Amino acid sequence: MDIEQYIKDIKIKFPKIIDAEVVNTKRLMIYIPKSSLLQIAEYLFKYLAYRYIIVTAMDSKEGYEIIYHFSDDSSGWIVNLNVMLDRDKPEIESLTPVVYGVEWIEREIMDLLGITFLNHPKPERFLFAEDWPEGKYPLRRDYVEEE
Amino acid sequence: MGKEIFYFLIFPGLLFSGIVGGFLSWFDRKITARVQFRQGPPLLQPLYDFIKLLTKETLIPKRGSQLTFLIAPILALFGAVISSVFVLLPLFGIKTGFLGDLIVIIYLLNIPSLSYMIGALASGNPLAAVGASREMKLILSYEVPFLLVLISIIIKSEMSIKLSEIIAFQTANGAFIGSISGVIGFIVVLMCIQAKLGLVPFDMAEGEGEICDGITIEFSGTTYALVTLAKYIMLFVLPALVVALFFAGMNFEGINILWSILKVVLVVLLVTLVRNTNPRVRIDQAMRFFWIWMNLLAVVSIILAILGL
Amino acid sequence: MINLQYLIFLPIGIGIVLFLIPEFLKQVKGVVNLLISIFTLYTSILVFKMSSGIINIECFKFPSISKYLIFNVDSLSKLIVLFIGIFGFLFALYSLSYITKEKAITGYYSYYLITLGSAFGAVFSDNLILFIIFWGILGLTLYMLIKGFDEESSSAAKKTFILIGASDSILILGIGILWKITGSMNMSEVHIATTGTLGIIAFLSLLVGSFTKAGAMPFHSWVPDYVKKAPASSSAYLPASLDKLLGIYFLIRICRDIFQLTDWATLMLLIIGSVTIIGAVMMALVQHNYKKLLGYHAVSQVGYMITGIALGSPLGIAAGMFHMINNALYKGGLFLTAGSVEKQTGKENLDELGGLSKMMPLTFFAALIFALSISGIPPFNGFFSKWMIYQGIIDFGNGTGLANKLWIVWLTLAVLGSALTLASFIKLITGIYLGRRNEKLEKVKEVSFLMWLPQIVIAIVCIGFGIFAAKFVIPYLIEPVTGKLNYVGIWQSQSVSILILVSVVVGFLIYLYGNMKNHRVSESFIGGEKLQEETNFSSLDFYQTIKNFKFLSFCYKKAEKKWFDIYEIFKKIILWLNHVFSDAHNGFLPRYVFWYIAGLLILLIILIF
Amino acid sequence: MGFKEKCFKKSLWVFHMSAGSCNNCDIEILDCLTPKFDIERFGMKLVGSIRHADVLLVTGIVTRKLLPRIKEVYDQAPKPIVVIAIGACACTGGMFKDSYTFKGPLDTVIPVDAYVPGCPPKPEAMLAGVVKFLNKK
Amino acid sequence: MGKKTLVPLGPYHPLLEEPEFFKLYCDGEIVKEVIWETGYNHRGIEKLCQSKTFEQVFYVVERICGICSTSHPFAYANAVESIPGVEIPERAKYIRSIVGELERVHSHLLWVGLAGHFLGYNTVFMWAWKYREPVLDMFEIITGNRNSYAMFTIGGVRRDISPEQAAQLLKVLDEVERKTTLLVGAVMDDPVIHARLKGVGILTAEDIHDFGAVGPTARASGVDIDVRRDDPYAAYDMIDWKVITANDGDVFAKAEVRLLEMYESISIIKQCLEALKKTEAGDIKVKVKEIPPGIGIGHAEAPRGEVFHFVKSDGGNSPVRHKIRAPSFTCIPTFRRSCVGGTISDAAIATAAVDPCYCCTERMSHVYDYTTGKHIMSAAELIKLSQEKTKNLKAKLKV
Repeated sequence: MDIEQYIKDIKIKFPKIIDAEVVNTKRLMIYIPKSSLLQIAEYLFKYLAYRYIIVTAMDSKEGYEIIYHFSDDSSGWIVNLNVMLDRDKPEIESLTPVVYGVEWIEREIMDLLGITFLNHPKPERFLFAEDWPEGKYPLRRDYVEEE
Repeated sequence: MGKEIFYFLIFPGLLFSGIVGGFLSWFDRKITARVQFRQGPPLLQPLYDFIKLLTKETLIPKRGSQLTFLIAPILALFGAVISSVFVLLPLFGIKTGFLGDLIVIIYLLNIPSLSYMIGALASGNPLAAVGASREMKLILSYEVPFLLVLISIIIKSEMSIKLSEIIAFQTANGAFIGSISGVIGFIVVLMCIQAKLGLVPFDMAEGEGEICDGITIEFSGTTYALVTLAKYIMLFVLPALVVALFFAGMNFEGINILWSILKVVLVVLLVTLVRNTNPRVRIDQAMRFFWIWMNLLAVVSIILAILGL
Repeated sequence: MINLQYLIFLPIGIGIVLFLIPEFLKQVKGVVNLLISIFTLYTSILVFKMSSGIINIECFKFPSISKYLIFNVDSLSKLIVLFIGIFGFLFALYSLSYITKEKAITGYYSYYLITLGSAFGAVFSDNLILFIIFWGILGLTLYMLIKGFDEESSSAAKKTFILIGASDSILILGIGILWKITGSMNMSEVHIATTGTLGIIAFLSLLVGSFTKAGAMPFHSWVPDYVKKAPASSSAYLPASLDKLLGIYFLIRICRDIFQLTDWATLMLLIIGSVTIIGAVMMALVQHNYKKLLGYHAVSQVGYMITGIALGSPLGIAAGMFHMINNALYKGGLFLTAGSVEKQTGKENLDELGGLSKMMPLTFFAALIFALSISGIPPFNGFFSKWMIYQGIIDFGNGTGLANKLWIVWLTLAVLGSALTLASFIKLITGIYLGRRNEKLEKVKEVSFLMWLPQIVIAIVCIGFGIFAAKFVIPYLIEPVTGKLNYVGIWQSQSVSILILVSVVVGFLIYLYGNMKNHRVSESFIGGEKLQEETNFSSLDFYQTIKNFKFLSFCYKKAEKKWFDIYEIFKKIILWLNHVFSDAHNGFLPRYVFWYIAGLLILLIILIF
Repeated sequence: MGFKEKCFKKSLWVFHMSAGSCNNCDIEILDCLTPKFDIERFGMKLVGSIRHADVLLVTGIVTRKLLPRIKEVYDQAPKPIVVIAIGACACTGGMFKDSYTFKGPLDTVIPVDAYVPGCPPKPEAMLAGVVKFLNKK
Repeated sequence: MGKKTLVPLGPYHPLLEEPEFFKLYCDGEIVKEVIWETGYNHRGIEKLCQSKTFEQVFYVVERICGICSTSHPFAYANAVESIPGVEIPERAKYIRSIVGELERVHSHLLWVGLAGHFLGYNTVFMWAWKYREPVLDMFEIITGNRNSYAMFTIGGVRRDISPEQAAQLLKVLDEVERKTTLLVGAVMDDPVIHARLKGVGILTAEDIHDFGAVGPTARASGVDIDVRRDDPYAAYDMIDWKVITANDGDVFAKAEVRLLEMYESISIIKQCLEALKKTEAGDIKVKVKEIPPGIGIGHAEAPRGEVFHFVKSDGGNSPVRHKIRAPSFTCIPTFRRSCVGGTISDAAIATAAVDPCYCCTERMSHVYDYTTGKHIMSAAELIKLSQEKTKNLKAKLKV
């Protein structure tokens, strides 16, 4: 996989891409705005038939960061889509209509980080017990243990 | 009446067949362990299990019919014991007026299964209900081949439906296992008693990995002790019935005692081996197996029996 | 012979008088009904003790009528009458509190009494014309005893009426041919073989009459529809008990007295019997409505009786008769329990019920006994009669005919039918009484004394008939009809019943010895999850696996489309014919004149030749 | 020691319950059944329903979601029942004791009769634990 | 009636080692819909791990799952070592591969046994687990523990394999290979097993892509993926081996893939042992002073499929964010396609067919930290602590 060419191509195809960089050996990170997530993900997952791996969400200094990991198994490259969310209004379109398998991890992120996924088919509690208090998200930096 | 009660409670009923059944259950477990390169339980294990269960606390399900739940194990025990009496009396050659014919025995042998079902359904547990429905479907499937084999036996013994006469006929003319139809019938009956005993591959009513012991899931303590005892007895009665039907019964003169015991042990051994070399099948597969293949074999056995083979 | 007149004409007369009493005095009517039925019960016992013989009742004024009033009091009719009397009384008792305002059918008690009288009349009549009159009245009252309040029930009533009516007309045809062959209208004087075209047609026509009344396949289809819609007391009264008694009574008359069965007739009867057993019970297995389920069983059990009677041996006929009596007992009882459940809960489907055993213990006890009886579980009465039938079949196998050679088939199907019956009753008992208790049904109460008493009485009779069958019941009731019986096998119901008691005692002793004192009530174990309310394996789903088999699912689909329903088949044919003949109508006079003349010509040709 | 107690000790039926474990202890419990260890020698066997159990082997930390379920299952068990905490997690909470879903250790939830520590304890250790407990009793 | 009945499977169910809850909505025996309730095993490691150093995280991820207790450290090592770009010594690479493949053998044998157990075929269960014992013993010899090995460290491995151990290992492998052949013959040719497993729980390649399923689950459906080949790590590009695939996608194909993979693993270990002789003993570790800021993404092929670790470092002592994706997380959801339409019995084995590991699925350790660490106890200390506590309790309870 000629990575220079690849980055060039994808930037032409999706002009909204903010940046794309090789972060490590065989790891590509593409920074995208949240509005173009569905298109790019569909392109990667459906057109290029990349394998969906997982979604990582974290509470970083700039805001809530969500990274969608896709794998190109023919070359061993892992392509990551990085979306930065506003800390005040953590909302993003759900990827479930495109990638069926995302449903669970999105629910988990909802539980752990309190990010809202719009149009999620089943936005219910996933991991936590029934008596877990509402509005407590253990992965947020401002989380404090109860008691 | 006293004689009947003696037959029922002491010999060859509750006490005797319970002890022998317990022994056979130990034998079954020991052979299983041996097949699996293990050592297996000690000889008195069935007794320990039984006594322990007797002394445990009994839990009664909240959302079911409690009296029915408690009576069901007793009826199961009754079914097992009464069929043991009717099978063993002719088998041991005890001459008495207290008898039942083959049709009666078929019906009595179903009483334990029926009682488990009613008990399971009375418990109100959904998994038990799944188990009970499977048990019922299993009865539907093995009933016909079992009956067909019995019919072939009836034909071979010249239309006699009394066990003692069938044994006498065999003693005079050679055991039925010696003929082709006998061998085929024996195979069918072996499968049927496997299903009747609820052992792998036909243990879907209890399917531990699927429905947590299914039909017996709610029995605990004393109730489960009775269920266990009924199972021990069934493990003796059914092989004994097979011995009576195919191996010319038992004979208690001199060295023949050894042979007589060996016959029962052999049937139990076969049952155990089948159990240990097969996975559990699905209920629809089991039904298809009995409805098509076993019935076919049984019909072949009947035809051969009519032809005198 | 005053008893006979009382038995037959008193109920009919009182029934007609009851029409005059206004409907709102329902309780008065009920009490009158009960009194009359007690009287008829008493009289029928008197009749049972009477000596047998042909009785011609003199009607003073009209000698021409008197010649038709010929009654045959023999051991068979006496037995049937005794049981009609018993059931008439028990169901009258039950009706008293069951038939309330919302269940009201106009003139319920009038029809009840007319039915009772006609049933006595039909059983005693020796003259075939008299017989067909009573028989016809029974068909009519059957129709009147269903409440036609909505479309479904009206269509069920219509279906019943048409099927019964059509079969009655075929019956009249048969009687006519019989008269043509023998020149006699009295049953006791007729005895011919089922040979020759006319003889066969007569035999078949009479069979159709008896089969439709009893509800054997393929004339069964009115039974399930009827019982689904009719009040339970009507269902218990007619399709479950009286119609069975009458239909099978007539079948015995046909097979034993009027005709002499040849080989093919036996074979045919056995095939019909077996098909009825299996076909109906397979349908029962997948029903959702418990009354309809019972209706299919009412059909299925007829198969056993037909099988027994077709065997022709004393043992077979005795078995058929005993099964008829037993069936009338437990099936009537089952309908009563179903009626009680329906009255107390208002639910008709199995999946809406569950766990009623706690709230309705007496009804549950009775229903359990009936269910075990009908499934042929020793030591109840159903087992004894089935056991007799099996023995009859094995004995029958010694014969030489084609039907005899196929004894294995009949035996296997009969036993399979019994297992399937057990399966569907497990479903019924679970669906209504056992299983998980439905929260909505917590407030359900046991039915009133007048309603549970008949159930319990019948249940105790079921147990008693099972235990003392060989010792008392068969010798006193059945053997006068058939002669002494020789059993092939052995079944000691009394000793075994005592042993059941012994084992229950021993069982409770074991419970006492064990840790039963420390029992504890706990939620059922479903893996620790707190979902007790939601988790429930509905009894409806029990036999889905069976339904999923390819061949069977094909049959069930066809059955759902009513392929096996003779009424629907004929309806379709007639509609099709209508369609064909509608072309003949164009509204012009010459065309009609032409048809008219053509018809006359054809008639003329037929008459000439 | 009466005969009844002897029977109880000779016929221990084991129900295995995981309270949020890492699978290691669970697998090692299953390992006890296998030819190398063969607990059936001592009359023990693994049962599928809590109603038949005499011994409750609990592994893992007690997670928040499982807490009510564990109590429920313990309540449904016929008494007397021996509860044995298997592994460091069940005994103390192990390295997960600071987790926000940790509600244990087990002995704060249900009464525990014996502890078999280790991460995971070897099958031999489990057998030794059970046997030692029974001998003391 | 259209009303479906709920048959509960779990949370405490003999089918499941871990607490898990399947709601099977059934029409008779036929499963119409499955709903999975989860989170029972969720232990939320991140709060507890706030103060773990990069080195200590190894022991945490090891306890994500007891069965794949090498795979997670493997992927974590790949991720962490990629941040500074450390090249570990060749000998360490081989040792890592040996441990990884040995684990695959034991895990697959374990699955075969459990599958037999679920099918009621206890003989297979006993046999498979009997043959698995020598493998566990080998682990004990090589690493010091039967299950949680603590073998890996940043920049290499912690223990060397001596020539004697290697010889012993070879002997055990020969034995296991022989016994496996026996087992494969017994399992693969049994008509009843065929009847029970073939055509059950079928997953198409499309389903696999939709869910992102990996490992034997994917390979059994003809999806030819294997991280060891696609993105080689450790010693996998230095030896000769092939990826096993099957096309049917049913439970039987999954069993077949697993059984055949065992042979491959054994062959890989043998080659590694051969290669070990050529490298210098003791050269098993390079020193890694600190982890610079950056993102490390590592994956490794566990017995159940690809394990994925995402590590973000800010140059401190601990990861800022550590995201773990266990293979089961994408494999388990496939029951939505594989169980529906089958019977309850099929559902039991179809869910077991992906070799689900609920611990892995729910662990989802999220490790992030800005502050540097306080002292964390090691596993050995934990054991000591628990023993002490037991002693105390015993004293208190006077037993």
